[in-house]
Amino acid sequence: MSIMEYNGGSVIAMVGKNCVAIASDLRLGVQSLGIASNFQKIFPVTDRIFVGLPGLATDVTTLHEQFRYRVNMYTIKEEREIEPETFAALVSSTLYERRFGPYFIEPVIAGMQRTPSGSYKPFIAATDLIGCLNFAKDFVVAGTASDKLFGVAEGLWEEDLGPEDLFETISQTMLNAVDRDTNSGWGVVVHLLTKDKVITRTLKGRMD
Amino acid sequence: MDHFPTSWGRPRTEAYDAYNTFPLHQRPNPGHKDAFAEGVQRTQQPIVTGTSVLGILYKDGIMLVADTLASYGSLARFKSIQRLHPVGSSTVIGASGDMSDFQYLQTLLEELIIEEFAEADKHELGPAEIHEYLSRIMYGRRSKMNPLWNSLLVAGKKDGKRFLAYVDLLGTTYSASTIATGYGAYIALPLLRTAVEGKEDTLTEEEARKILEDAMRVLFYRDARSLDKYQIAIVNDEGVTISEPKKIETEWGFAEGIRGYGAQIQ
Amino acid sequence: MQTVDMQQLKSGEVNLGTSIMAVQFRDGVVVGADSRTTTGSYIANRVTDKLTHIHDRIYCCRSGSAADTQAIADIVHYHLQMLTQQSGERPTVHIAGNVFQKLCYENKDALSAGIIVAGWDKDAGPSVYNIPLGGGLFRQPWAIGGSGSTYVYGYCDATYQEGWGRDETVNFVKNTLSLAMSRDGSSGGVIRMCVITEDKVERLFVPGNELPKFWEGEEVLKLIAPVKKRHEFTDDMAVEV
Amino acid sequence: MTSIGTGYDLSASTYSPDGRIFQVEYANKTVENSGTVIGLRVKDGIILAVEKLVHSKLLVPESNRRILTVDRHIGMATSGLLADGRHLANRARDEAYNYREMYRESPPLKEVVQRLGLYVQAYTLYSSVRPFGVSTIFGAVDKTGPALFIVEPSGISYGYHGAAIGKGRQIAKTELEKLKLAELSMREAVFEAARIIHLVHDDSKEKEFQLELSWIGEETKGLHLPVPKDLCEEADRKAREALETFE
Amino acid sequence: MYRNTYDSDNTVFSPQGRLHQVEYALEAVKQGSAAVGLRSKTHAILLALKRSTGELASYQQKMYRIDDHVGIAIAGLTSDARVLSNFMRQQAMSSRMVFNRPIPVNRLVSSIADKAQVNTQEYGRRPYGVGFLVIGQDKTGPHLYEFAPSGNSYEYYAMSIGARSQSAKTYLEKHFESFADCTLEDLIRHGLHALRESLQQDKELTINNTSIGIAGPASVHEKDVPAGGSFRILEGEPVEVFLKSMVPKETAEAQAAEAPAAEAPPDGAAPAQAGDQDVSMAE
Amino acid sequence: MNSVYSGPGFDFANTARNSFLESRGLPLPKATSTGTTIVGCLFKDGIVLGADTRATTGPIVADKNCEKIHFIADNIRCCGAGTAADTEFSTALIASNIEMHALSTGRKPRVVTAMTMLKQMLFRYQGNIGAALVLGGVDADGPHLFTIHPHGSTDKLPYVTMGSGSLAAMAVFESGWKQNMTREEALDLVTAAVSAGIFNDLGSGSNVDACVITASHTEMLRNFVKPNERVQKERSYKFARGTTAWKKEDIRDLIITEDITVIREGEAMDIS
Repeated sequence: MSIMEYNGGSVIAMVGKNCVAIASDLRLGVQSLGIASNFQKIFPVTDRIFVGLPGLATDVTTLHEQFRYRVNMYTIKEEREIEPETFAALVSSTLYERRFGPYFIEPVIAGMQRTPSGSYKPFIAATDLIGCLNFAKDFVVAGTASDKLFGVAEGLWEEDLGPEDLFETISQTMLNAVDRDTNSGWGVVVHLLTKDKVITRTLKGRMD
Repeated sequence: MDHFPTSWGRPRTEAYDAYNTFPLHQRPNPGHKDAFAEGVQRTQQPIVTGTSVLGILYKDGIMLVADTLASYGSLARFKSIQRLHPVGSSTVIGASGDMSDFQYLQTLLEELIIEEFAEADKHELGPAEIHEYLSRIMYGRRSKMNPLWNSLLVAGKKDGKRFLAYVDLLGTTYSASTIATGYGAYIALPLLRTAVEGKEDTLTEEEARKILEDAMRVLFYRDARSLDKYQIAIVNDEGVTISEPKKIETEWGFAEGIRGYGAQIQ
Repeated sequence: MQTVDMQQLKSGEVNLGTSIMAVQFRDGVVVGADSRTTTGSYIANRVTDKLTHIHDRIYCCRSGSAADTQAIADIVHYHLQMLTQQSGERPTVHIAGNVFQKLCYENKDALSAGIIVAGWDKDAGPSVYNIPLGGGLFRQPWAIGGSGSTYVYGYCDATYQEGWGRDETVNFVKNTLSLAMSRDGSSGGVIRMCVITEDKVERLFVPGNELPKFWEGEEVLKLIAPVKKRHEFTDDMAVEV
Repeated sequence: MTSIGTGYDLSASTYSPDGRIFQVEYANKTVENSGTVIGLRVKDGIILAVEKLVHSKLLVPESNRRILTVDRHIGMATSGLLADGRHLANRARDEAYNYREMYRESPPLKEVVQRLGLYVQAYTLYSSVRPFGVSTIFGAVDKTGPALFIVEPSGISYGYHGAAIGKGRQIAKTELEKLKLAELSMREAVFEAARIIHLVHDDSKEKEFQLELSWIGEETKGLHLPVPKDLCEEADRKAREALETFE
Repeated sequence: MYRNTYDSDNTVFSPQGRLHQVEYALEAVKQGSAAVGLRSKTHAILLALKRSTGELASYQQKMYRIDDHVGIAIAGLTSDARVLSNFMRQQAMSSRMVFNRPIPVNRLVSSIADKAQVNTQEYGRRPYGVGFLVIGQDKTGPHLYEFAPSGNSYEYYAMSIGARSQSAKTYLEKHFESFADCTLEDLIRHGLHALRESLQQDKELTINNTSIGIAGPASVHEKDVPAGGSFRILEGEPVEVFLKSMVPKETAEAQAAEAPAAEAPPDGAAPAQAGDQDVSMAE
Repeated sequence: MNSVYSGPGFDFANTARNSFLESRGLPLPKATSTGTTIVGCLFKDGIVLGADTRATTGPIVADKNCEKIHFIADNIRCCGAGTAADTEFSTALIASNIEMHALSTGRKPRVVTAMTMLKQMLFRYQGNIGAALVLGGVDADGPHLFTIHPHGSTDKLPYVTMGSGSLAAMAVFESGWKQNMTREEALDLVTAAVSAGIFNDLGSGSNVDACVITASHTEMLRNFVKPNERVQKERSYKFARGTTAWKKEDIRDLIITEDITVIREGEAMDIS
């Protein structure tokens, strides 16, 4: 039982055709005891960027505020909204700054990256607890059910999934993975991000 | 076997009296002690050790190679030790790890071969049987928490079938067309695999010899417990032959111009 | 007396292992070293140059932790460059020795470095200083160091004589290092030497396949004769000749 | 044989009034009723030959070997109770093992024979056991060179140039004494041995016999091996011819 | 002569150097019903006459499977047979475990021979009262051995033990040269003929009192025999086809009268000719 | 909240808390490490660097196609093995310092400079920054190739390998390297070496990245060889729409659609 599993929780982000999705469970527990089934782990950063923060609950809130602060400072200095790729670097350096006393969080970033031509390209990334960035073209996972998520996602994901298909794939991945992990579950929320809409759905899953 | 008449009329059990020289009632035999009875014995640690042994299959049979060094920690202490041991006329074993345990294994195997010779019934222990026997010995000792600190390659050819297998101090056994123990598994095996896999039935003796010589040269370059003197054992239809020690030809010319570790140029 | 635990290297740290040597003779000094660095018993670099240039006529031989000795040598090199800039003349070997000692002595709990400093200067002519693990400074006519040195103390004590010329000294260094390299697993590769005299520094190189050969053990004693035919048999006594 | 039926000959631990242990003598009787075994110690090795009586033509010829191997360089052949012979062979192998286990070299024949003598003699001391009904010829080539010994049921053992036990031992002895054994080579000795076995075999008695030969020495690089089939047959044939011309 | 004083203990030699107790033990073997063994180049078989104490009783087991490649037929004290066959099974299993090798049949037989010898030499023990015919296949081909309680063991081409085994032996001695090249079916037929010789006057071989042990490739009449031809015992119904292949007794004598080598084609019920190459299937 | 301005370098604030948690029996989790096979090899007119593309968290493959050849300068690249974040950030830090150094000296950066910066930083942290690097580049005085170990020791060699697959790769180098190789020979040897790591070492896998640096230009050959392509999946596992039941849905439209209603006709805007 490592510190990362103390409170439980898992997050996954997937890329679809001109859309991204990020989903997380809603459980907050203390080792085996379940405390809350509405613990928010995915936070909007901008209209087009979401960050999932599975790991030690106290660090979830601390980091969320830290990122809000640093993104606001960025927005003020740069006079423009931060892009997903830049935000990923921000997350990474924030964590690496604590290299020898790290936050126990494995952040997952999902967003729509503006391209020079003005259109939007899906972007996902994840880092380990000390900020090692991992840009993936298919999906990234984190949290106590990461091993299971890897397995299910590797099987189910395919290229160019439309928004609604991506929603089904990410939901089934999350639901089936958390069923095999005691520390994650108690409800699932999915954020589906296309270039012009954000759909947030709370799934009906097992509550055991 | 306790034949002395003084213990006749004593108890008889199959466990320690193969010749059943005693009648039926039971009497504890003072001599025989079971290792478990003494409780857990200390596990050993290797003192005088041999480094990698490599083995490959080739067209006519199998080939093992091992250098002739027995190290004493970092001291290259004994420099002309034969780590390849013929067993009967169709098997050879190569040993790395503790050399004292290997010498013990050699006597065990010699006794086995003499017993088979004494039977004189045209049944001879081949490589597969020797490997099975060694696996039982190694697993037995490991189970008594007093392992024989070796990893062994057992190789041979019998009735036209080539055999190459591995057994170590835990009793782990494994068979393949290329095997290496110790550092050889990290450094030599990648080379052996590319050179041998898929070509086991076409490699001639010269090609096989060259492959192993290359691997031994690389091991001498990178393994700090190796020596530039090695022996090759071959088992084919004619039987077991162990070569005279051969020297490794090394190449150092490119080192001459190197200066310092960074900025230094003189 | 608590024996010095040579193996203070942290896990994964690159170990110079090493056989290094410096010998003073009439007109200068000869420094020499093997070329093997290891991590565990894997040879990370088989052609290392352990003879590190400190100044025009001062070289040092490094043994122990590669990282520590490189860092120290870099600092001393930098230090003596500054000194030369400021004093306008070449620093003496004695000064170099002391700068080395200061670093090794004051950080003895964090370092594991055995360094031999040798060179020529106009004050003392040729001189050799040995700085073992604790950071003491010892001047010697000849100095040996590194894990290989333990095997050749006897040979050196028996062979060294005063008043040697250049060639005898070079041979003495070459034979000593070759003997050490053949017996110590942490030493090997090639022999690098440097002859430092007033007017020049001459680099010498002995490739690994041309090292002086000593007793290599008889041909492998027929411990167990190869069984060629089914019935060939000889005595099997494990004797090392 | 004054003491037959007088009750003094019922156990190995009983002396007859005239100081004899009859059970040992009876054991020797068993040996005398059994097929002849001879051994020849020659220049470069030793030969063992056995007159193997064939009690049924259903027997598979090569397999029921009477000559056994004790160590790589030691052979033995017994005459008398076959099963007792095998027991002694196993014991001899254990003795050779013990020697090797302690000294890690192969045992000289004298050492094995002495140890076996002690063992056999022990079986002549107690009433709870009977003596071995076998005499055994041991042959080997060890550090001292070729060596030949006989161990009898009483446990005594002597070294020989030529040895013979079993039914035809008397005739065999006289024949062996005629030979200059020291100069014979192993091959010549094979023919001599075959001849003697054929000579001692008395055809009148209905039993048919098979000649079994083994040797140790230069020819076999010091190993105890059966004499090759062709040489065996040649020796057998030559021996038969020699007999025809002889009568 | 002098028999009675020298035949009570197994540790006593008679003046002629004989061990009467051991000889009496051999007699115990003859108390058992007959068992016959034959060997060809490809097969080794056992045939045994089973006895039953009465209509209601079952037939006594005469054959034991020792290992995939070894089987035995016993004659004599069945309890002694159990002790020795268990020891043989343990030896066979240990060879497979230690060397992963089927035990060479000769070594298995020697191991019980040595065991038996000890019982002929020590006071307070009696020799075993059972004899075995052991058949098996190993690297050197099929084998047939006889084990006697005296500690002697021999390898034969054919052999019989137990009650009235002598008459069976004479049949075997007459035909054994031809056994080597026999097919399995011919070999069994010869075996049954030999076994028949050991029958008492009014008795005959039936599927209840005859069991056949086979080591070697399957016969045409056998189904689902593993490839290697491991040892199996045929009893009851499967024996019927072989019994029918027997040549009736009278003609067998007449036949025996002719030159033993050539098998004269018998007339009468059994159409199958012995020794004929392409033997047509018996109905 | 700490002050707005936080100084450069590592922030050790959480160390006390973490050691407390660890003492409570909650061990620290593993950071992503790159088991890795990275190699470098000198040839006639430059150097070739090679690396595999697998990143692992303990036994789990975190990234199947990560980049291990990092940018230091146009003419200098650095492959990293060991703790992924450490290699990432130490090369990024030195890359930025090198750029500053190049700007202040007005010269193309030298490989030795980058090597010294890296070694001194790693030495300062006594091996706690777990970066094992292969640094290569071509500068004013020719091609240079170094290895840098986590404790700060460096080696100057014509062919080098690092990482858990370094033994397999070095075996290929030791049996195939020769002086003055051509560009093609060097590239083939590097590919063979990295492949030896990929196929024999569990910590390395997926594809071979290569990078050829010569005096004139630097060529990054991303996924130069892809020996472990995933085969096309036998079938698609797309779910039927509506498979997943959800309780709540909230849709936020990012495009604000405005319909402007003009209140007063024709009045011009007041411009001053």
